[in-house]
Amino acid sequence: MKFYGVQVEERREVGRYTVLRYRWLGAVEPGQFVMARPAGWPFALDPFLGRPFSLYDHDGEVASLLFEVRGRGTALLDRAEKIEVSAPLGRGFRVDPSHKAALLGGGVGIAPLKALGRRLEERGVPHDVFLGFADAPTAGAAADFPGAHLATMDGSVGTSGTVLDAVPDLAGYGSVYACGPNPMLAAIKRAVGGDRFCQLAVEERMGCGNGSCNGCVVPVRGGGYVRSCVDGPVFSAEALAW
Amino acid sequence: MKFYGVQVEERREVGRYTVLRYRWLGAVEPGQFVMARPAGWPFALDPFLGRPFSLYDHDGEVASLLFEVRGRGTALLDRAEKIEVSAPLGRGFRVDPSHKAALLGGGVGIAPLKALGRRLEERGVPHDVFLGFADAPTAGAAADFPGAHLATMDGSVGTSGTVLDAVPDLAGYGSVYACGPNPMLAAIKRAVGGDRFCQLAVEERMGCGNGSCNGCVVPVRGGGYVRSCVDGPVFSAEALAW
Amino acid sequence: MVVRERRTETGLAVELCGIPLRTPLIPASGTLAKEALGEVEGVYGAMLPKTTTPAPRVGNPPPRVAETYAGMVNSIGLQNPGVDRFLEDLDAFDLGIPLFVSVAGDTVEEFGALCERVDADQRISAIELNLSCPNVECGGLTFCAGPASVEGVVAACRRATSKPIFAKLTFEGVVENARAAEEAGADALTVMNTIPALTIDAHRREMLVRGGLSGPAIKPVALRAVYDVSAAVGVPVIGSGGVTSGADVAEFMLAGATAVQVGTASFVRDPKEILGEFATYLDDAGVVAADLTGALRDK
Amino acid sequence: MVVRERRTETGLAVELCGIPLRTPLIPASGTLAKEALGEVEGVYGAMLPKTTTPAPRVGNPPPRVAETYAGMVNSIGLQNPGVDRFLEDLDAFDLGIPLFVSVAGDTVEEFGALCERVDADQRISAIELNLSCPNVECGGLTFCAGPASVEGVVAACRRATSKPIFAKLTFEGVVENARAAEEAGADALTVMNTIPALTIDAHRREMLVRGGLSGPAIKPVALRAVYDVSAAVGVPVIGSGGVTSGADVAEFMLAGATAVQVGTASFVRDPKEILGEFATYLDDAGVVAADLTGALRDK
Ligand SMILES: Cc1cc2nc3c(=O)[nH]c(=O)nc-3n(C[C@H](O)[C@H](O)[C@H](O)COP(=O)(O)OP(=O)(O)OC[C@H]3O[C@@H](n4cnc5c(N)ncnc54)[C@H](O)[C@@H]3O)c2cc1C
Ligand SMILES: Cc1cc2nc3c(=O)[nH]c(=O)nc-3n(C[C@H](O)[C@H](O)[C@H](O)COP(=O)(O)OP(=O)(O)OC[C@H]3O[C@@H](n4cnc5c(N)ncnc54)[C@H](O)[C@@H]3O)c2cc1C
Ligand SMILES: Cc1cc2nc3c(=O)[nH]c(=O)nc-3n(C[C@H](O)[C@H](O)[C@H](O)COP(=O)(O)O)c2cc1C
Ligand SMILES: Cc1cc2nc3c(=O)[nH]c(=O)nc-3n(C[C@H](O)[C@H](O)[C@H](O)COP(=O)(O)O)c2cc1C
Ligand code: FES
Ligand code: FES
Repeated sequence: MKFYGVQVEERREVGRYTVLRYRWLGAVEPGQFVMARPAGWPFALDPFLGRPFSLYDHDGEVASLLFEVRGRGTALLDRAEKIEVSAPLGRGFRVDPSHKAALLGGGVGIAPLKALGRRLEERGVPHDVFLGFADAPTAGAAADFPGAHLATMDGSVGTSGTVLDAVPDLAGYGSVYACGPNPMLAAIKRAVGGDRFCQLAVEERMGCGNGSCNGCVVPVRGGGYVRSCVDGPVFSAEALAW
Repeated sequence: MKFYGVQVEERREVGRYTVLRYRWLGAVEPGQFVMARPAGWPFALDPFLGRPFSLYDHDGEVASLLFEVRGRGTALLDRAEKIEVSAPLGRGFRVDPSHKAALLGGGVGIAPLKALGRRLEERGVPHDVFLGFADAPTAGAAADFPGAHLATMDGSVGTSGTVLDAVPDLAGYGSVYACGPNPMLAAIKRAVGGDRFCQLAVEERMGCGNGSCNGCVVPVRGGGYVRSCVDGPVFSAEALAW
Repeated sequence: MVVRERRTETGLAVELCGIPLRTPLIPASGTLAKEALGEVEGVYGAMLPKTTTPAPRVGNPPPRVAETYAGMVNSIGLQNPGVDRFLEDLDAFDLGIPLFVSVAGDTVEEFGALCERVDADQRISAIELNLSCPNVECGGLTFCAGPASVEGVVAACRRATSKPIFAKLTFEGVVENARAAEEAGADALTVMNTIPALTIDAHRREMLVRGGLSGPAIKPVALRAVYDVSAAVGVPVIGSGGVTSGADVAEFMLAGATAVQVGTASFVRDPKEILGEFATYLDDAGVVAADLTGALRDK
Repeated sequence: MVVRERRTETGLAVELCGIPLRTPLIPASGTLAKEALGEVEGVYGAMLPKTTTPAPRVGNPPPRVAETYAGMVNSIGLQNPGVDRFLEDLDAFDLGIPLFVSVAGDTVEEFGALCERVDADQRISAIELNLSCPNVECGGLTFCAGPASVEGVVAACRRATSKPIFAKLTFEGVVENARAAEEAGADALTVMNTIPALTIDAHRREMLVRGGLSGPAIKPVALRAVYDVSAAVGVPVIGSGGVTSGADVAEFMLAGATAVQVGTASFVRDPKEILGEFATYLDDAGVVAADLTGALRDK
């Protein structure tokens, strides 16, 4: 996997999350991700593996990542002035131009929804954004999503409960796009049912990001596993076996 | 081993070597060394082991290291803005107040001679400094040693040959202090002979720096090995078995 | 780039069991997907896809990979479509360089049958026997633990094919197993596979991945195994384990390897950089790759 | 500092073979010199100096240590003044905590004699048998390779002393050797020692150090060994191999360890930090150290 050394142009915090901006020319599809880590010399040993992050935003010149500090990898990335990123990877969201869309994000799963929202704007597809968080501090990230409807598990902000509880009338949306923890995605798939256009962005642990290690698999209907880094990370809900 | 995180106050290049300055309060003996590496979080994995470096200079508030970039450890240290250093370690030079002294340094072995020279000044001990280098570029480090006599292997600067060749009359010195590669130290020991005060600072590969690993040993007269990090790095010439 | 220079191109070439390799680098089995072939153009001297088995294998449930200090632990479970489908799709791995395949069976018979099957395929120049995958219990450590079973498998494969056979060994008892494999007719030995390992998530108090450790962390262990094995056998040794830089490639060859496999490092670096560093090393040292093999002992 | 708090002090305590330890941490044999004892005040639950042998050993010529990716390879060669002198100087290691000693012989008889010798010494609460030093060929892998020799040595030591015996095992065949040691009467098992490894200086084209790999690099391998051994035997397991952080300590205990040794990490970190991180982990998790042992499997 080829990593490109880039300078962190800007670092800001939104809610409990960090947003890093870096120069990146070239096309990016909403829902695509990059492998990222702090820069090493001439290669990085700490952390050893890149970490997958959705491309949060991209204006054709500057890309950004939004992430939560979880372990060593994100902690080091959060401190870095120079980082290494792969080119955009994976299959992003397919867009259904013909129905009103609901965008559902849980926790850091909100990341891919920003670029997707813009894409829907461009295509003139009406859509609403629903974001679920653990509590008020993390919900602060909603500041980046004006007009979004919120839910928090502790009820401190917006609807009390999961992101699904924040959606008044799910049936009113012809297409659904979601990203978040697997249990949340499974719940959304159940709620949406099999008949509607529904795209889910999964977050599996990854090794390589380019299909080589078979580490990032998700179970698919009909049995077996597929690699979420090349066949995903965005899947049609009906393709997944959960 | 306890490492202290310190900011690199100043980085400069002298000849082919790098000099890093950092705040360090507390006593330092000429010939003592520190284990150093670039800062990690919360611990460093790359490089994993600290690297031993003589304390080049110390004014009671700011200490400095002079080093040559050899491999990964020094390459990373050379790039670092924040480094981790141990407290000063090992036994430094014992000073012979009663004889005129010759200070001999080879390559990065010049490092401990600066603090030693100052110490001799303070004690009013007359001394001359002789420095040996591979070639003119490395010999540029002599700029930090005004009045020093030089030798280069390629003859491009000063006397042609080893540092010993730069000493017109070794017999004229009642005490000799030297630091450099083992072969150079062995040659100096032979040249000085057994009858005079002669202190040699050795540079063995180290693991821990505090006596725990038994990795840094030098052979001693009477057989066996001693640890250069706690019983050295400065030894009386006659104590060494080479 | 350095590797483009004519002189270096030549300097990089080695020969393995009579097969000329443009460079001594080979992708370690299971670490290079066809989707990633575009990234490795010009890097490898031979191609080696993931191990195939008689029947399709869905592999182990996730999580399958976890990072460790300077390495990773994987438990893929030999996910593969089975040998029939594998051979149908094999053309995707045709980069105009020698093509090796890796096979694994659960029994001596299966190994033999796989080799017979592959023997008929003209596209394939050599067969690597995966005797050591630590996360397939049957085909792994238990089944292929000792010299006896290694000898049994290799002998059966020897009877089944005239193509060169590489026996890929695990670290435990590697020297004894190497001698047994040579005895039984292996043409080369791949040393070594991952080391059995385990990762735990302390905060969730749950096991993450029980599988094999790979990456820079295991390099010194693999280097020792290559050195000891190449001192004990006459057949060529293919080094594998933690190769991450051009200097690492040189170290494995100095230790006795004729060719070197790059696995985990290709997940975190552009393999072109590794070849570039190795080519620069050769230029600086003024030697050609073929001269390095075992040069440590000759010193 | 956290470890000073009364609650945590209590929470850190464990019991090993009836010996109460203030903390589950023990210095790994050969990694803590008396000169460095000042740095570790309050960290360890027991003291464990470097292995001693019947006669003095000068050890191997330098270079003896080399850094590797996230680890190091050492070939010290059991340098020590011999058991007589060792016992004379032992008071230097009296920190008012239980004192363990590590012994190694080249033969079964030597091991037995060493234990008999140590048995008489009231200062010593337990004996660790170094069955696995990979760089003393005779006392190392070759001699102590299989279950038979492990059983022989442990049985002889069992006859020679009534003090608790810890059999320190190497990674190869660790489960079989663990069962053999338990059979022969070992009171606990230390899992594991360094892994045989080699380092080479590619630029000088020379071998640097042929010895044992230690440090974070080997942690997942040691964790696997501790997990498998503690599942196979009834006696307590002492974890050793790459413990570098408080989370690492927790992982080893979750995997089944009753106590955990810190070796190489103490060269590159202040061990107080490791204990502090572990104490914080316990506070956050709301558990005491003793509850962690094997808690992974109980889940
Ligand atoms: C396609 C994809 C896109 C992603 N996009 C984002 C994003 O935009 N922003 C963001 O903050 N995170 C995102 N993630 C998750 C992110 O990769 C993990 O949070 C990160 O790898 C954690 O690294 P770490 O070293 O800090 O944590 P580790 O030390 O590796 O683990 C710490 C904790 O994080 C959990 N974790 C580790 N890896 C993952 C993972 N892949 N998915 C979920 N949990 C994990 C572990 O279970 C553990 O509990 C994405 C993951 C994938 C696969
Ligand atoms: C007490 C002591 C004081 C020292 N003072 C200084 C100093 O003031 N300035 C300075 O530049 N260097 C000094 N050294 C040497 C310095 O420690 C090494 O150059 C450094 O460790 C190399 O680290 P590296 O990772 O860059 O090289 P590595 O990748 O570790 O090795 C690269 C090359 O450096 C050589 N090397 C590695 N370690 C040593 C060593 N300990 N001694 C000699 N050669 C070595 C290796 O043989 C190899 O060829 C001192 C060493 C000791 C023991
Ligand atoms: C994700 C992954 C999958 C692997 N799959 C296989 C395989 O299918 N067959 C095989 O023989 N070895 C397999 N290996 C082992 C590698 O081929 C290689 O021998 C090992 O990883 C050590 O080399 P490395 O440190 O360069 O990765 C796999 C390794 C990894 C990391
Ligand atoms: C420099 C060094 C010296 C060692 N000496 C001994 C020894 O004398 N006896 C012994 O049983 N183990 C010895 N070991 C092994 C350690 O006790 C420990 O089991 C091993 O290093 C793995 O743990 P670690 O990764 O925490 O270091 C030594 C290890 C190192 C690094
Ligand atoms: S992360 Fe390696 S295959 Fe997807
Ligand atoms: S460096 Fe460890 S004993 Fe000297």
